[in-house]
Amino acid sequence: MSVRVIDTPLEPWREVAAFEATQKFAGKVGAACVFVGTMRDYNQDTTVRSMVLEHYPAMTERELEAIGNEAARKWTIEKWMVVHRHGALQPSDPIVLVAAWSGHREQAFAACRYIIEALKTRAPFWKQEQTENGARWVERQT
Amino acid sequence: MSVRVIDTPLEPWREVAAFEATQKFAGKVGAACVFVGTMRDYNQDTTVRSMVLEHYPAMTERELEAIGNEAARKWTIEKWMVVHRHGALQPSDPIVLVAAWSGHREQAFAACRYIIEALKTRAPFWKQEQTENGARWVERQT
Amino acid sequence: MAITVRFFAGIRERLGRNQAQVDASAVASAADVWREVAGVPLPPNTLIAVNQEYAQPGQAVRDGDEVAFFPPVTGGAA
Amino acid sequence: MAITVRFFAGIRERLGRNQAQVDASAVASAADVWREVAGVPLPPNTLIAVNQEYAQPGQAVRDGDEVAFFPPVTGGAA
Repeated sequence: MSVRVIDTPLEPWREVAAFEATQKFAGKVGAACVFVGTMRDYNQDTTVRSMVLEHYPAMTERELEAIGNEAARKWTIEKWMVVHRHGALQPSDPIVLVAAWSGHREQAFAACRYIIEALKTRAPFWKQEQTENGARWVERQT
Repeated sequence: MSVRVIDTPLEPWREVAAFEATQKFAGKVGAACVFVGTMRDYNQDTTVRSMVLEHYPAMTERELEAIGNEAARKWTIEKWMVVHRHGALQPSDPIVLVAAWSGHREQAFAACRYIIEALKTRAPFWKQEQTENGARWVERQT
Repeated sequence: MAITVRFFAGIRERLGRNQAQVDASAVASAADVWREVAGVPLPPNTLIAVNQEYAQPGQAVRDGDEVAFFPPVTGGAA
Repeated sequence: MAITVRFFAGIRERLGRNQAQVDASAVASAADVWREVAGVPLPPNTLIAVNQEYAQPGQAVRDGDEVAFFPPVTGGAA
Protein backbone atom coordinates (compact mmCIF):
# COMPACT_ATOMS: atom_id res chain seq x y z
CA MET A 1 0.00 0.00 0.00
CA SER A 2 2.76 2.36 1.00
CA VAL A 3 6.44 1.42 1.18
CA ARG A 4 9.26 3.87 1.65
CA VAL A 5 12.96 3.28 2.25
CA ILE A 6 14.64 6.48 3.36
CA ASP A 7 18.08 7.66 4.43
CA THR A 8 16.83 10.68 6.32
CA PRO A 9 15.60 10.70 9.95
CA LEU A 10 12.40 8.70 10.39
CA GLU A 11 9.74 10.58 12.35
CA PRO A 12 7.25 7.77 12.87
CA TRP A 13 4.32 9.63 14.42
CA ARG A 14 4.51 12.36 11.83
CA GLU A 15 4.61 9.68 9.11
CA VAL A 16 1.50 7.97 10.45
CA ALA A 17 -0.40 11.23 10.85
CA ALA A 18 0.56 12.33 7.33
CA PHE A 19 -0.49 8.98 5.86
CA GLU A 20 -3.85 9.05 7.62
CA ALA A 21 -4.44 12.59 6.37
CA THR A 22 -4.22 11.32 2.78
CA GLN A 23 -6.69 8.49 3.35
CA LYS A 24 -10.45 8.41 3.14
CA PHE A 25 -11.11 5.85 5.84
CA ALA A 26 -14.59 7.36 6.18
CA GLY A 27 -15.59 5.64 9.40
CA LYS A 28 -14.75 2.13 8.14
CA VAL A 29 -11.61 1.90 10.26
CA GLY A 30 -12.00 1.08 13.92
CA ALA A 31 -8.45 0.11 14.74
CA ALA A 32 -4.87 1.04 13.94
CA CYS A 33 -1.86 -0.90 15.15
CA VAL A 34 1.55 0.71 14.78
CA PHE A 35 4.96 -0.75 15.51
CA VAL A 36 8.11 1.35 15.68
CA GLY A 37 11.55 -0.18 16.05
CA THR A 38 14.30 2.09 17.32
CA MET A 39 18.04 1.66 17.61
CA ARG A 40 19.22 0.58 21.03
CA ASP A 41 22.57 1.53 22.50
CA TYR A 42 23.31 -2.10 23.33
CA ASN A 43 23.13 -5.47 21.61
CA GLN A 44 24.19 -8.81 23.04
CA ASP A 45 25.67 -7.13 26.13
CA THR A 46 27.87 -4.79 24.12
CA THR A 47 27.56 -1.03 23.87
CA VAL A 48 26.71 0.10 20.34
CA ARG A 49 27.81 3.60 19.37
CA SER A 50 26.35 3.85 15.91
CA MET A 51 25.14 1.69 13.07
CA VAL A 52 25.09 1.56 9.30
CA LEU A 53 22.13 -0.12 7.62
CA GLU A 54 22.99 -1.48 4.20
CA HIS A 55 20.22 -2.62 1.87
CA TYR A 56 19.56 -3.93 -1.62
CA PRO A 57 17.71 -1.17 -3.45
CA ALA A 58 14.85 -2.34 -5.67
CA MET A 59 14.69 -5.73 -3.97
CA THR A 60 13.96 -4.08 -0.63
CA GLU A 61 10.92 -2.25 -1.91
CA ARG A 62 9.74 -5.27 -3.85
CA GLU A 63 10.00 -7.57 -0.85
CA LEU A 64 8.28 -5.10 1.49
CA GLU A 65 5.44 -4.71 -1.01
CA ALA A 66 5.10 -8.48 -1.21
CA ILE A 67 5.02 -8.81 2.59
CA GLY A 68 2.40 -6.10 3.00
CA ASN A 69 0.25 -7.60 0.28
CA GLU A 70 0.46 -11.00 1.96
CA ALA A 71 -0.74 -9.42 5.20
CA ALA A 72 -3.62 -7.79 3.35
CA ARG A 73 -4.64 -11.19 1.95
CA LYS A 74 -4.36 -12.98 5.28
CA TRP A 75 -6.28 -10.40 7.30
CA THR A 76 -9.03 -7.91 6.67
CA ILE A 77 -7.19 -4.63 6.67
CA GLU A 78 -7.98 -1.36 4.96
CA LYS A 79 -4.47 0.00 4.64
CA TRP A 80 -0.91 -0.74 5.65
CA MET A 81 2.36 1.12 5.48
CA VAL A 82 6.04 0.45 6.03
CA VAL A 83 8.84 2.99 6.29
CA HIS A 84 12.39 1.73 6.82
CA ARG A 85 15.63 3.63 7.32
CA HIS A 86 18.93 2.85 5.71
CA GLY A 87 22.31 4.53 6.06
CA ALA A 88 23.92 5.81 9.25
CA LEU A 89 21.96 5.70 12.51
CA GLN A 90 22.57 6.74 16.11
CA PRO A 91 21.12 5.13 19.25
CA SER A 92 17.45 5.95 19.76
CA ASP A 93 16.94 6.71 16.06
CA PRO A 94 13.80 5.06 14.70
CA ILE A 95 14.66 2.30 12.22
CA VAL A 96 11.32 0.99 11.04
CA LEU A 97 7.65 1.87 11.14
CA VAL A 98 4.88 -0.63 10.39
CA ALA A 99 1.20 0.33 10.54
CA ALA A 100 -2.04 -1.48 9.73
CA TRP A 101 -5.59 -0.13 9.74
CA SER A 102 -8.64 -2.35 10.01
CA GLY A 103 -12.27 -2.47 11.04
CA HIS A 104 -11.30 -4.71 13.96
CA ARG A 105 -8.41 -4.68 16.37
CA GLU A 106 -7.50 -8.38 16.08
CA GLN A 107 -6.92 -7.91 12.37
CA ALA A 108 -4.87 -4.76 12.84
CA PHE A 109 -2.64 -6.37 15.49
CA ALA A 110 -2.16 -9.57 13.50
CA ALA A 111 -1.33 -7.81 10.24
CA CYS A 112 1.11 -5.41 11.89
CA ARG A 113 2.84 -8.26 13.68
CA TYR A 114 3.01 -10.35 10.53
CA ILE A 115 4.64 -7.56 8.58
CA ILE A 116 7.39 -6.84 11.11
CA GLU A 117 8.17 -10.53 11.59
CA ALA A 118 8.34 -11.21 7.84
CA LEU A 119 10.37 -8.06 7.31
CA LYS A 120 13.01 -9.26 9.75
CA THR A 121 13.56 -12.52 7.88
CA ARG A 122 13.07 -11.38 4.29
CA ALA A 123 13.69 -7.68 3.69
CA PRO A 124 17.30 -7.33 2.47
CA PHE A 125 18.78 -5.06 5.14
CA TRP A 126 22.02 -5.66 7.02
CA LYS A 127 23.10 -3.91 10.18
CA GLN A 128 26.71 -3.14 10.87
CA GLU A 129 27.27 -1.94 14.42
CA GLN A 130 30.12 0.24 15.60
CA THR A 131 31.11 -0.99 19.06
CA GLU A 132 34.00 -0.31 21.41
CA ASN A 133 35.77 -3.22 19.75
CA GLY A 134 35.25 -1.98 16.20
CA ALA A 135 32.67 -2.71 13.54
CA ARG A 136 30.69 -5.94 13.41
CA TRP A 137 27.91 -7.27 11.24
CA VAL A 138 24.84 -8.15 13.24
CA GLU A 139 24.05 -11.87 13.17
CA ARG A 140 20.49 -12.81 12.60
CA GLN A 141 18.40 -13.29 15.72
CA THR A 142 14.76 -13.90 16.37
CA MET B 1 2.59 5.23 33.96
CA SER B 2 0.41 7.72 32.16
CA VAL B 3 -3.38 7.62 32.13
CA ARG B 4 -5.57 10.40 30.83
CA VAL B 5 -9.32 10.52 30.31
CA ILE B 6 -10.26 13.51 28.18
CA ASP B 7 -13.37 15.06 26.67
CA THR B 8 -11.52 16.97 23.96
CA PRO B 9 -10.45 15.57 20.57
CA LEU B 10 -7.82 12.85 20.90
CA GLU B 11 -4.88 13.34 18.56
CA PRO B 12 -3.14 10.03 19.03
CA TRP B 13 0.10 10.56 17.10
CA ARG B 14 0.63 13.93 18.70
CA GLU B 15 0.02 12.34 22.12
CA VAL B 16 2.59 9.63 21.48
CA ALA B 17 5.18 12.06 20.16
CA ALA B 18 4.63 14.39 23.12
CA PHE B 19 4.94 11.52 25.59
CA GLU B 20 8.16 10.27 24.02
CA ALA B 21 9.59 13.79 24.15
CA THR B 22 9.21 13.78 27.94
CA GLN B 23 10.94 10.42 28.36
CA LYS B 24 14.59 9.54 28.73
CA PHE B 25 14.52 6.20 26.98
CA ALA B 26 18.25 6.69 26.31
CA GLY B 27 18.70 3.87 23.84
CA LYS B 28 17.12 1.23 26.09
CA VAL B 29 13.94 1.06 24.05
CA GLY B 30 14.00 -0.94 20.86
CA ALA B 31 10.28 -1.25 20.23
CA ALA B 32 7.05 0.68 20.57
CA CYS B 33 3.62 -0.78 19.91
CA VAL B 34 0.69 1.60 19.64
CA PHE B 35 -2.98 0.83 19.27
CA VAL B 36 -5.57 3.43 18.34
CA GLY B 37 -9.28 2.71 18.34
CA THR B 38 -11.47 5.03 16.32
CA MET B 39 -15.22 5.40 16.02
CA ARG B 40 -16.73 3.61 13.06
CA ASP B 41 -19.82 4.81 11.23
CA TYR B 42 -21.42 1.37 11.55
CA ASN B 43 -21.95 -1.24 14.23
CA GLN B 44 -23.84 -4.51 13.88
CA ASP B 45 -25.00 -3.58 10.37
CA THR B 46 -26.51 -0.27 11.45
CA THR B 47 -25.30 3.19 10.54
CA VAL B 48 -24.11 5.13 13.55
CA ARG B 49 -24.31 8.92 13.35
CA SER B 50 -22.72 9.88 16.63
CA MET B 51 -21.93 8.51 20.04
CA VAL B 52 -21.78 9.55 23.67
CA LEU B 53 -19.24 7.85 25.90
CA GLU B 54 -20.26 7.86 29.54
CA HIS B 55 -17.75 6.89 32.20
CA TYR B 56 -17.29 6.62 35.95
CA PRO B 57 -14.77 9.29 36.90
CA ALA B 58 -12.21 8.24 39.49
CA MET B 59 -12.90 4.56 38.94
CA THR B 60 -11.92 4.85 35.27
CA GLU B 61 -8.48 6.24 36.03
CA ARG B 62 -7.97 3.79 38.87
CA GLU B 63 -8.86 0.80 36.73
CA LEU B 64 -6.71 1.95 33.81
CA GLU B 65 -3.76 2.43 36.17
CA ALA B 66 -4.31 -1.07 37.53
CA ILE B 67 -4.43 -2.57 34.04
CA GLY B 68 -1.27 -0.80 32.91
CA ASN B 69 0.58 -1.84 36.04
CA GLU B 70 -0.48 -5.44 35.49
CA ALA B 71 0.93 -5.29 31.97
CA ALA B 72 4.18 -3.88 33.33
CA ARG B 73 4.43 -6.80 35.76
CA LYS B 74 3.61 -9.43 33.14
CA TRP B 75 6.00 -8.11 30.48
CA THR B 76 9.28 -6.26 30.42
CA ILE B 77 8.26 -2.80 29.33
CA GLU B 78 9.86 0.55 29.97
CA LYS B 79 6.76 2.71 29.71
CA TRP B 80 3.10 2.54 28.86
CA MET B 81 0.36 5.07 28.30
CA VAL B 82 -3.41 5.13 27.86
CA VAL B 83 -5.54 8.05 26.71
CA HIS B 84 -9.31 7.53 26.47
CA ARG B 85 -12.01 9.87 25.28
CA HIS B 86 -15.37 10.43 26.91
CA GLY B 87 -18.28 12.66 25.93
CA ALA B 88 -19.66 13.21 22.43
CA LEU B 89 -17.90 11.64 19.45
CA GLN B 90 -18.37 11.60 15.68
CA PRO B 91 -17.45 8.81 13.26
CA SER B 92 -13.70 8.56 12.67
CA ASP B 93 -12.91 10.29 15.96
CA PRO B 94 -10.18 8.47 17.89
CA ILE B 95 -11.58 6.90 21.07
CA VAL B 96 -8.60 5.30 22.72
CA LEU B 97 -4.83 5.23 22.50
CA VAL B 98 -2.68 2.53 24.09
CA ALA B 99 1.11 2.49 23.80
CA ALA B 100 3.87 0.33 25.25
CA TRP B 101 7.62 0.76 24.96
CA SER B 102 10.06 -2.09 25.49
CA GLY B 103 13.54 -3.36 24.69
CA HIS B 104 11.95 -6.11 22.58
CA ARG B 105 9.07 -6.16 20.16
CA GLU B 106 7.35 -9.27 21.57
CA GLN B 107 7.03 -7.55 24.93
CA ALA B 108 5.75 -4.32 23.41
CA PHE B 109 3.11 -6.10 21.32
CA ALA B 110 1.97 -8.33 24.18
CA ALA B 111 1.70 -5.50 26.69
CA CYS B 112 -0.18 -3.23 24.30
CA ARG B 113 -2.58 -6.01 23.41
CA TYR B 114 -3.13 -6.92 27.04
CA ILE B 115 -3.99 -3.35 27.98
CA ILE B 116 -6.59 -2.84 25.24
CA GLU B 117 -8.21 -6.22 25.90
CA ALA B 118 -8.40 -5.65 29.67
CA LEU B 119 -9.62 -2.09 29.12
CA LYS B 120 -12.55 -3.36 27.07
CA THR B 121 -13.77 -5.65 29.83
CA ARG B 122 -12.91 -3.60 32.92
CA ALA B 123 -12.63 0.14 32.32
CA PRO B 124 -16.03 1.69 33.22
CA PHE B 125 -17.03 3.30 29.92
CA TRP B 126 -20.38 2.91 28.19
CA LYS B 127 -21.15 3.79 24.61
CA GLN B 128 -24.51 5.11 23.57
CA GLU B 129 -24.90 5.25 19.81
CA GLN B 130 -27.20 7.54 17.89
CA THR B 131 -28.59 5.57 14.94
CA GLU B 132 -31.32 6.12 12.39
CA ASN B 133 -33.65 4.37 14.81
CA GLY B 134 -32.72 6.48 17.81
CA ALA B 135 -30.28 6.05 20.66
CA ARG B 136 -29.11 2.66 21.88
CA TRP B 137 -26.64 1.45 24.47
CA VAL B 138 -23.95 -0.69 22.96
CA GLU B 139 -24.03 -4.27 24.20
CA ARG B 140 -20.75 -5.80 25.16
CA GLN B 141 -18.99 -7.71 22.42
CA THR B 142 -15.60 -9.33 22.14
CA MET C 1 -22.95 9.56 57.35
CA ALA C 2 -24.48 7.33 54.73
CA ILE C 3 -23.66 5.16 51.78
CA THR C 4 -23.58 6.91 48.40
CA VAL C 5 -25.04 4.86 45.58
CA ARG C 6 -24.27 5.59 41.91
CA PHE C 7 -25.88 4.30 38.73
CA PHE C 8 -24.47 4.44 35.21
CA ALA C 9 -25.55 4.04 31.61
CA GLY C 10 -28.61 1.81 31.03
CA ILE C 11 -29.15 1.25 34.73
CA ARG C 12 -29.07 4.97 35.39
CA GLU C 13 -31.67 5.44 32.65
CA ARG C 14 -33.89 2.61 33.85
CA LEU C 15 -33.91 3.91 37.43
CA GLY C 16 -34.32 7.51 36.30
CA ARG C 17 -31.54 8.80 38.54
CA ASN C 18 -27.79 8.69 38.78
CA GLN C 19 -27.35 8.74 42.53
CA ALA C 20 -28.95 7.82 45.84
CA GLN C 21 -28.14 7.76 49.53
CA VAL C 22 -28.74 4.81 51.86
CA ASP C 23 -28.61 4.74 55.63
CA ALA C 24 -25.68 2.46 56.38
CA SER C 25 -27.50 0.86 59.29
CA ALA C 26 -30.11 -0.56 56.89
CA VAL C 27 -27.69 -2.58 54.77
CA ALA C 28 -24.89 -5.10 55.22
CA SER C 29 -23.85 -5.92 51.66
CA ALA C 30 -23.75 -4.39 48.18
CA ALA C 31 -26.77 -6.54 47.27
CA ASP C 32 -28.64 -5.06 50.23
CA VAL C 33 -27.87 -1.60 48.91
CA TRP C 34 -29.46 -2.44 45.56
CA ARG C 35 -32.57 -3.86 47.20
CA GLU C 36 -32.89 -0.79 49.39
CA VAL C 37 -32.72 1.77 46.57
CA ALA C 38 -33.82 0.13 43.32
CA GLY C 39 -37.23 -1.43 43.82
CA VAL C 40 -36.49 -3.92 41.01
CA PRO C 41 -34.33 -7.06 40.92
CA LEU C 42 -30.65 -6.57 40.09
CA PRO C 43 -30.46 -7.01 36.28
CA PRO C 44 -28.38 -9.99 35.18
CA ASN C 45 -24.74 -9.20 34.42
CA THR C 46 -24.84 -6.00 36.43
CA LEU C 47 -21.39 -4.99 37.63
CA ILE C 48 -20.83 -3.67 41.12
CA ALA C 49 -18.07 -1.47 42.45
CA VAL C 50 -17.45 -0.53 46.05
CA ASN C 51 -15.24 2.52 46.47
CA GLN C 52 -14.31 2.37 42.76
CA GLU C 53 -13.19 -1.23 42.87
CA TYR C 54 -15.06 -4.19 41.43
CA ALA C 55 -16.95 -6.14 44.07
CA GLN C 56 -19.27 -9.11 44.45
CA PRO C 57 -22.90 -8.69 45.57
CA GLY C 58 -22.06 -10.13 48.97
CA GLN C 59 -19.32 -7.66 49.73
CA ALA C 60 -19.78 -5.90 53.05
CA VAL C 61 -20.43 -2.16 52.94
CA ARG C 62 -20.30 0.47 55.62
CA ASP C 63 -20.81 4.09 56.39
CA GLY C 64 -19.04 6.37 53.93
CA ASP C 65 -18.71 3.81 51.16
CA GLU C 66 -19.57 4.54 47.55
CA VAL C 67 -21.40 1.69 45.86
CA ALA C 68 -21.93 1.73 42.09
CA PHE C 69 -24.11 -0.40 39.80
CA PHE C 70 -23.60 -0.49 36.05
CA PRO C 71 -23.98 -2.66 32.95
CA PRO C 72 -21.08 -4.50 31.31
CA VAL C 73 -18.61 -1.92 30.06
CA THR C 74 -18.18 -1.03 26.40
CA GLY C 75 -15.19 1.27 26.16
CA GLY C 76 -12.17 0.86 23.95
CA ALA C 77 -12.45 0.15 20.29
CA ALA C 78 -13.77 -2.16 17.63
CA MET D 1 24.91 -9.23 -22.66
CA ALA D 2 25.99 -10.75 -19.42
CA ILE D 3 24.77 -11.65 -15.96
CA THR D 4 25.24 -8.98 -13.31
CA VAL D 5 26.28 -10.32 -9.91
CA ARG D 6 25.85 -8.34 -6.72
CA PHE D 7 27.24 -8.91 -3.23
CA PHE D 8 26.06 -7.37 0.01
CA ALA D 9 27.16 -6.89 3.59
CA GLY D 10 29.64 -9.45 4.95
CA ILE D 11 29.89 -11.25 1.63
CA ARG D 12 30.66 -8.00 -0.16
CA GLU D 13 33.40 -7.32 2.38
CA ARG D 14 34.86 -10.83 2.18
CA LEU D 15 35.04 -10.74 -1.60
CA GLY D 16 36.31 -7.16 -1.63
CA ARG D 17 33.82 -6.04 -4.27
CA ASN D 18 30.14 -5.33 -4.57
CA GLN D 19 29.57 -6.33 -8.16
CA ALA D 20 30.79 -8.59 -10.97
CA GLN D 21 29.84 -9.60 -14.49
CA VAL D 22 29.64 -13.16 -15.76
CA ASP D 23 29.35 -14.38 -19.33
CA ALA D 24 25.94 -16.03 -19.45
CA SER D 25 27.23 -18.83 -21.67
CA ALA D 26 29.53 -20.00 -18.85
CA VAL D 27 26.79 -20.65 -16.28
CA ALA D 28 23.46 -22.44 -16.03
CA SER D 29 22.40 -21.87 -12.42
CA ALA D 30 22.79 -19.37 -9.58
CA ALA D 31 25.27 -21.77 -7.97
CA ASP D 32 27.32 -21.76 -11.16
CA VAL D 33 27.42 -17.97 -11.00
CA TRP D 34 28.90 -18.09 -7.51
CA ARG D 35 31.54 -20.63 -8.55
CA GLU D 36 32.45 -18.54 -11.54
CA VAL D 37 33.01 -15.29 -9.67
CA ALA D 38 33.82 -16.03 -6.05
CA GLY D 39 36.77 -18.42 -5.90
CA VAL D 40 35.57 -19.67 -2.48
CA PRO D 41 32.74 -22.01 -1.50
CA LEU D 42 29.32 -20.46 -0.98
CA PRO D 43 29.19 -19.65 2.75
CA PRO D 44 26.52 -21.58 4.66
CA ASN D 45 23.18 -19.75 5.01
CA THR D 46 23.96 -17.43 2.12
CA LEU D 47 20.78 -16.10 0.54
CA ILE D 48 20.40 -15.83 -3.19
CA ALA D 49 18.17 -13.58 -5.25
CA VAL D 50 17.64 -13.67 -8.99
CA ASN D 51 16.20 -10.47 -10.40
CA GLN D 52 15.43 -9.25 -6.88
CA GLU D 53 13.49 -12.35 -5.90
CA TYR D 54 14.65 -15.07 -3.54
CA ALA D 55 15.92 -18.12 -5.39
CA GLN D 56 17.49 -21.51 -4.73
CA PRO D 57 21.07 -22.31 -5.80
CA GLY D 58 19.77 -24.51 -8.60
CA GLN D 59 17.65 -21.81 -10.19
CA ALA D 60 18.39 -21.35 -13.89
CA VAL D 61 19.89 -18.01 -14.91
CA ARG D 62 20.25 -16.38 -18.28
CA ASP D 63 21.58 -13.41 -20.13
CA GLY D 64 20.48 -10.13 -18.55
CA ASP D 65 19.68 -11.56 -15.14
CA GLU D 66 20.82 -9.96 -11.92
CA VAL D 67 22.01 -12.51 -9.34
CA ALA D 68 22.70 -11.42 -5.77
CA PHE D 69 24.39 -13.17 -2.85
CA PHE D 70 24.04 -11.98 0.70
CA PRO D 71 24.01 -13.10 4.36
CA PRO D 72 20.84 -13.61 6.40
CA VAL D 73 19.09 -10.26 6.69
CA THR D 74 19.03 -8.21 9.88
CA GLY D 75 16.65 -5.32 9.29
CA GLY D 76 13.70 -4.33 11.40
CA ALA D 77 13.95 -3.87 15.11
CA ALA D 78 14.79 -5.48 18.42
